[in-house]
Amino acid sequence: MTQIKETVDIPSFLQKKTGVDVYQCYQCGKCTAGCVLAEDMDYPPSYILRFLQTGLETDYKKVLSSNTIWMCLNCENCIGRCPKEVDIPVLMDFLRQESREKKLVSPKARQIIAFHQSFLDSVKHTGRLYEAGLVADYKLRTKRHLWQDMKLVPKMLKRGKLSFLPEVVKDRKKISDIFNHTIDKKLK
Amino acid sequence: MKDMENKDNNFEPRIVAFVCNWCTYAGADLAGTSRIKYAPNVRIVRFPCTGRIDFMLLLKAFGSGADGIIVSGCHPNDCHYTSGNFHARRRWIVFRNLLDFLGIDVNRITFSWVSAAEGAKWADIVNETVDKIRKLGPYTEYRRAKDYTEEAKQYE
Amino acid sequence: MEIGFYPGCSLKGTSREYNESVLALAKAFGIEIKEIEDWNCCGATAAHSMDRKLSLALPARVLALAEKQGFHEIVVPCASCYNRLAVTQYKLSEDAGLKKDITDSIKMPCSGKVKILNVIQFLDSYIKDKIQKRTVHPFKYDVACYYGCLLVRPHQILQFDRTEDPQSMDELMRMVGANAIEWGYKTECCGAGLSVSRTDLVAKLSGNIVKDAEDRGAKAIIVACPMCHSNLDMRRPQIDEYLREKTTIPVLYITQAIGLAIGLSPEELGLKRHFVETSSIY
Amino acid sequence: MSNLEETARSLFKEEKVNLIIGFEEGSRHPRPFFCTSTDDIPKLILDKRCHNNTAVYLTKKDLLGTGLVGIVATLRVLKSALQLSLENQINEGQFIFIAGEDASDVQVLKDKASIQSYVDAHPEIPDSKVEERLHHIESMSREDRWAFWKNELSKCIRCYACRAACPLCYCERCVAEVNCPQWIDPWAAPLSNMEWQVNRAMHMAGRCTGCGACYEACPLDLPINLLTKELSSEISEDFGKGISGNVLSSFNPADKENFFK
Amino acid sequence: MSRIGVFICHCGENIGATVDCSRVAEEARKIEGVEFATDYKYMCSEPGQNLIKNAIREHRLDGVVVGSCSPRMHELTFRRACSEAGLNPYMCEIANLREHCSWVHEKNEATTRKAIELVTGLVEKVKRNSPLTPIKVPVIKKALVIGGGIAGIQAALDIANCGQKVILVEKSPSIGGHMSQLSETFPTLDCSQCILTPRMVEVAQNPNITLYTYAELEKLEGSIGNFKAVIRLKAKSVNYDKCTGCGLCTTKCPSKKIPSEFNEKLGNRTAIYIPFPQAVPNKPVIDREHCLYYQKGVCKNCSRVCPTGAIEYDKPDEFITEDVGAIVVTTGFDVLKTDFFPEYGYGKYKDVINGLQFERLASASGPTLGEIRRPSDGKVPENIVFIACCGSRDPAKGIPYCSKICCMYTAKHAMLYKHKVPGGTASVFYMDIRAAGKNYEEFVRRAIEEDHVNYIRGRVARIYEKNGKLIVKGTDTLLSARPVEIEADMVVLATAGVAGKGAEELAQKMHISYDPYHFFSEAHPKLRPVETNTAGIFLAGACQAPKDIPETVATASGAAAKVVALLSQKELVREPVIAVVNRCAPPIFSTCVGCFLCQSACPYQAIEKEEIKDRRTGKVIKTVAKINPGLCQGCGTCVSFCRSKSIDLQGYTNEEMYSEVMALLNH
Repeated sequence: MTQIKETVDIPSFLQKKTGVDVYQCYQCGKCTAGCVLAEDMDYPPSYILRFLQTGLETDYKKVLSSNTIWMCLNCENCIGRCPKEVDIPVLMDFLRQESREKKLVSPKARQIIAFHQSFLDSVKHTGRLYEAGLVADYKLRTKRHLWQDMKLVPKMLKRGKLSFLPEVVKDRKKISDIFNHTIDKKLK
Repeated sequence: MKDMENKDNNFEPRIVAFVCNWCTYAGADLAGTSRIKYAPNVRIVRFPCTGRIDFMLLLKAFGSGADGIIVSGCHPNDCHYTSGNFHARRRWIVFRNLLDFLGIDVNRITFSWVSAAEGAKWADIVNETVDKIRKLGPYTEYRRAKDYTEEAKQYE
Repeated sequence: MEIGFYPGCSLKGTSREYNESVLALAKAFGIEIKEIEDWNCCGATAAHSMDRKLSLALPARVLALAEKQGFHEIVVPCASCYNRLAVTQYKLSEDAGLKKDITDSIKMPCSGKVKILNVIQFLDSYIKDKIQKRTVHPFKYDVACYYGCLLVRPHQILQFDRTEDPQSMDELMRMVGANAIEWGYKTECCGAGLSVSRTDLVAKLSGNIVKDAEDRGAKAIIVACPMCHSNLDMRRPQIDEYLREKTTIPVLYITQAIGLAIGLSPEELGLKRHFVETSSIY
Repeated sequence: MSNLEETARSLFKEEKVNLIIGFEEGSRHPRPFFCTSTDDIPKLILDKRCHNNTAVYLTKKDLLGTGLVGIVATLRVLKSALQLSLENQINEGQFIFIAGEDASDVQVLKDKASIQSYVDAHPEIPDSKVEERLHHIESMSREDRWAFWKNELSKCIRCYACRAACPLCYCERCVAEVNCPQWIDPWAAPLSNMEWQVNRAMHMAGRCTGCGACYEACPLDLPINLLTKELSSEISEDFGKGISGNVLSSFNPADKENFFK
Repeated sequence: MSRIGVFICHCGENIGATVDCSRVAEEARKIEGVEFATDYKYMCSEPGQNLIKNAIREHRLDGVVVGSCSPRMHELTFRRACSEAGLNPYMCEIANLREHCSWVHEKNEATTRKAIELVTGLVEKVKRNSPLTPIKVPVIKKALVIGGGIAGIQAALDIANCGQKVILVEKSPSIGGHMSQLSETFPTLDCSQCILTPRMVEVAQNPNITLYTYAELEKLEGSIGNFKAVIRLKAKSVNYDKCTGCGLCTTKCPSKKIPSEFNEKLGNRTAIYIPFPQAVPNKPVIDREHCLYYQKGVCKNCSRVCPTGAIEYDKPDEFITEDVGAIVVTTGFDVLKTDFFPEYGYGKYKDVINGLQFERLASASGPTLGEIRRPSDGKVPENIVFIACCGSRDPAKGIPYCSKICCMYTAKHAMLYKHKVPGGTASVFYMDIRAAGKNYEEFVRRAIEEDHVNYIRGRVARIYEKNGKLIVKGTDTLLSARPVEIEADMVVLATAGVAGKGAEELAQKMHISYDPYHFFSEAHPKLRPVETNTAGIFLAGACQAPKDIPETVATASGAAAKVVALLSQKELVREPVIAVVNRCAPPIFSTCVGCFLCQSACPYQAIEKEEIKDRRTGKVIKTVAKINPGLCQGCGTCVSFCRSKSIDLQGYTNEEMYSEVMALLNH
């Protein structure tokens, strides 16, 4: 049973933060219809929009703790076709941050985040992505089907697709500065 | 009504209302037929449309003893002449800027949209305006500027 | 005049062949392209999934470098990098406050004047007009041109081709003698960034793409994005597992296809590096 | 690119103009000069000091005679001319404009389009002094503003020099002369003076080109140009930049205001 | 020195109980120029009116102020009384002492003072009022109807049947419009042509109607009662007086592969053609773009076979001028073509068609003789999908408004399909079902309940073709937005209804206003739905906004009634409350300086230019504004805009209003 609106006006909060007006959505479902991962999401995109429209804290929590926001590939199919031009990808980006800051990340999404973190760490330290390192690092973070991708490694090496040594940016200080200035600032 | 000018203690504001025939005048009629009581300080002047209201009439009214003015017509898009009130709105936006820049007290002019169905709103508009003007007092400041002798008076 | 070159991380690693084929083509057509010095990763999906500012700062640095090194134009073969760079440039031009914020964090000015070319735009503006003359081994196959998401969307920012049923790749492929087929998955996502973390989903999404192409008798899938490539090529075992059938259709970068057509060798185009056997088309 | 003198000559010769309105040296400043024959051409000058808005003569039919007329046109003259043609007061083919800011470099403009593009190509530098005064007055309290203007305008002697100097005050019967009803008391008094200025400003709303001729003409140096200037800036603020010409006789359903109840 | 009479009405207790009426009269008597003042219980009663009349005669009053109820109540009554007593009615003003005074204030001094002031104000106004005579405009007893669809047909017939002459102009070779293309009509499913064609024939036979097909409005001048319309008669290349409509020419025309407009390009026609069998007039025209003779100078088959020698190859367009008193615009609407929709294949899939095309497929007179066969291979679709809101309610790519008729015709289409292909399955993707209308909801329910049409709530993301099937990717938002994929044989898009081509241009020709989507705007959305802002020009049908047939016919009859009312008068009598531009002695002639900025201030395009010429030489002295009394509605916006105060509004002149205000305050 939904209770009356809480004081926090979630729609206007979102509009302020992202410039996206969720009230624009009239629930035609076109985004969902075109979303390649709709079936695999906890809630398909149009559903997420509805949750956000109710303005209820409880629904907002549902959204932030759903795997949807992490599944979203930002393939932009939805916004490309939305008759009301509701920018779901931008919304998703913001919801992901919210979900991490509010510590509501869906357990189902842990591996995805783990991957993103491994990725960014690699970039943070070398300025570029060191794929071999990335995969290894990620596997260790998640301890999941270690072997699935490990099987790839030799093949990749054989085809010269993996280098043993990471490519490195000269001005590494600059890169870590950028991180401190942005993502790490928040997390500290 | 002239006598009220100076003894501000029981000051009765003099309000002139410039209204359009189709919405606000009819709205005021409705206030009447529904017997909604409001302050008797207002005198309604009937125009075909807010588009017809000359800005000079407002200045002249102030100059000749009005302490407050109401300008009211059809809501946007409801104009009997489709766009008279849009033209009026523009005119008032510009005019109000000018008056304010000159230091003429724009708070003494109430602009409003009152439809033929808004008898109650009309009564409120009048009452609010009367109260507001009662607080502001008579607009002698403006009338004193009428001629130099009046000018001199304030220094006596 | 020299064109700046931003390979991006994948072209240095998993999709080396893309790098090779781009450079090979440039060489063959005598176009000078020079790698942007000390470039960094654009942050890809990871960055903007995790932090908006970071996702703008990283590409911003690349753009700033390009400017500093005096490039007016840069070619960005990786669709993902291209998308990130273009979007960043747009966002900064839209919002002065944001621009200041970002340039502060990278400690470099970034006027946003550099022209960013994706591989198709690069081919269109430097090679297209010569292509037919140079074609020696017409690429006489039915091909399915796969654009993916990042090349054409978001349209209001990239302003490249049309979002639904794009044509630019098809057109190029026709010029080298191929028959670009009508098919259903031109712009459906392959799973992109979830390649490692949710291989199961990638198998499914890429699976549908591979299947549709094969069902329609395409002899090759033509791509312009390393992520699409690695998902359609490297992930083929998982794909076959998902489809419960053995698919054999090779996945070529458009640069490789054109390369073959103008007579470059499979080796210099890195065709040997693929996981799915490519010999069927040369 | 050519100089004033030879342009003037060719106008007399090629174009058969029988009058060129320009400037000549005056006792203190350059002053308007009606050049009617080639012999007078040497008297013609043009430089930064020529700031009378001679567009005011464009609507004075009795001065112009019937034939083709040339006019040495500074930016302000051209702007006024554009507004005048918008208001059907002058027509193409009636005047030839010798546009420029200095005698050494002038160009001939004949049609509205070329004048427009010339004006667009020469954006005006906002007069910082005027801006300052505006902000100063805006920052005053309402009462102080009233006191300020009442004091300023109480000096007005109603000579109507402001009206005479303004190219856009071309009415054959000015509202100030209308006597039934007597909108504006004809005698000079703070209030009637103010009423006159209010009318002037309102009538200029959206039309004023900001040349400041009214101010320059005022024998008492009353800052009446600020009134029109203020309105112009408010107008572009409220109704969007670029909007001009007939602001008060047009509208936009989306016009924004915050004071209607 | 004026002689005003003041009459204060008690209105029984209504005014009398609150306002001291006798004192008001008494005070009024003191006002300079007031000759006579009195109060009375009921002024509007017979004796009350007589009191006024007698006073006017006895005291030779030249102005009257009645203090009574609102002028909106009895102004007319009292003004009539005055004129009966020989006083110009516009010399009578009403002070509103009831609605604006006694009913809204308490009984006290202030209230009575207010009453006195209101009266004083109007006394001063009346002193300055001038006698006005109603404006008379002669009316030409003939109407012009533009557009020969069902709206135009209905309007023309209604007007003609009231005995008025009508000119009906249609741009295509036959009247009938979109309705003639329809198969069956909702919600009754009766055959469209069966109900329409008799009307078309009626038009052809009605002696009061002159029909111009293949013709367009070229130019329009004048104003209400006196329009001058120039009409372009496009060259038909066939002499209709000689032509018998035998149709032999059409059978012999070699260019047979021209996509037929009538069949929405699903069928072909010849270059010389009659658009459809029941066409009115049932005679051919030559489409010069496709005729071999005009393109290559060869052939001439038609003239060779024509038994009456009716073919006229080198006849140019003709122009005729018609004087009319009123105009009805019924130019209808268009629908978006399928190539408007990117995600649905940019129109490249033959079997994705729009609603109007489906009508042709379902129509017994259509290219498939009423069998539902898909365009690509003529196969009967077993699985058909209908998509509502294609372009409608789509601000991003289409238009934001609702096209209103799609919900109903989609239900109809699905139903027709199920009736014609009993085994087949029909699905409808929709967002909302808008079935407000007599028997509409029932109709839609029937489609669902009896014909088992599968309604799915959700928009379709995209359509692509795979081995001969159209894959439709949609979603079911009612099942937690579950994705739905349908392999369809044919897809019908309910494409948006938009304004007809050239609507904007036509509106500008006629000076009528139109909305951002180029639909024509009515004078008042609620109270004047079939009138435009330009007096004498009326609207009907889908040129205002998408409309269904019942609504279209209703507006058409409405417009016709308005026209007949107008034409039934010998001359138009209009309130003299209109603006006038002053005229004065030479050399000024008028204080108007002709800046014409007022033109844009006028909502009715009533301000024209007038050249004042020298009597002898005839050369123009000056050009000044002139207000067309036929068009001016008396809002007075131009008056308060005019800088030189050269325009004034009769009945509300500057002087009158000024004096009223001054009097109110200085009393």
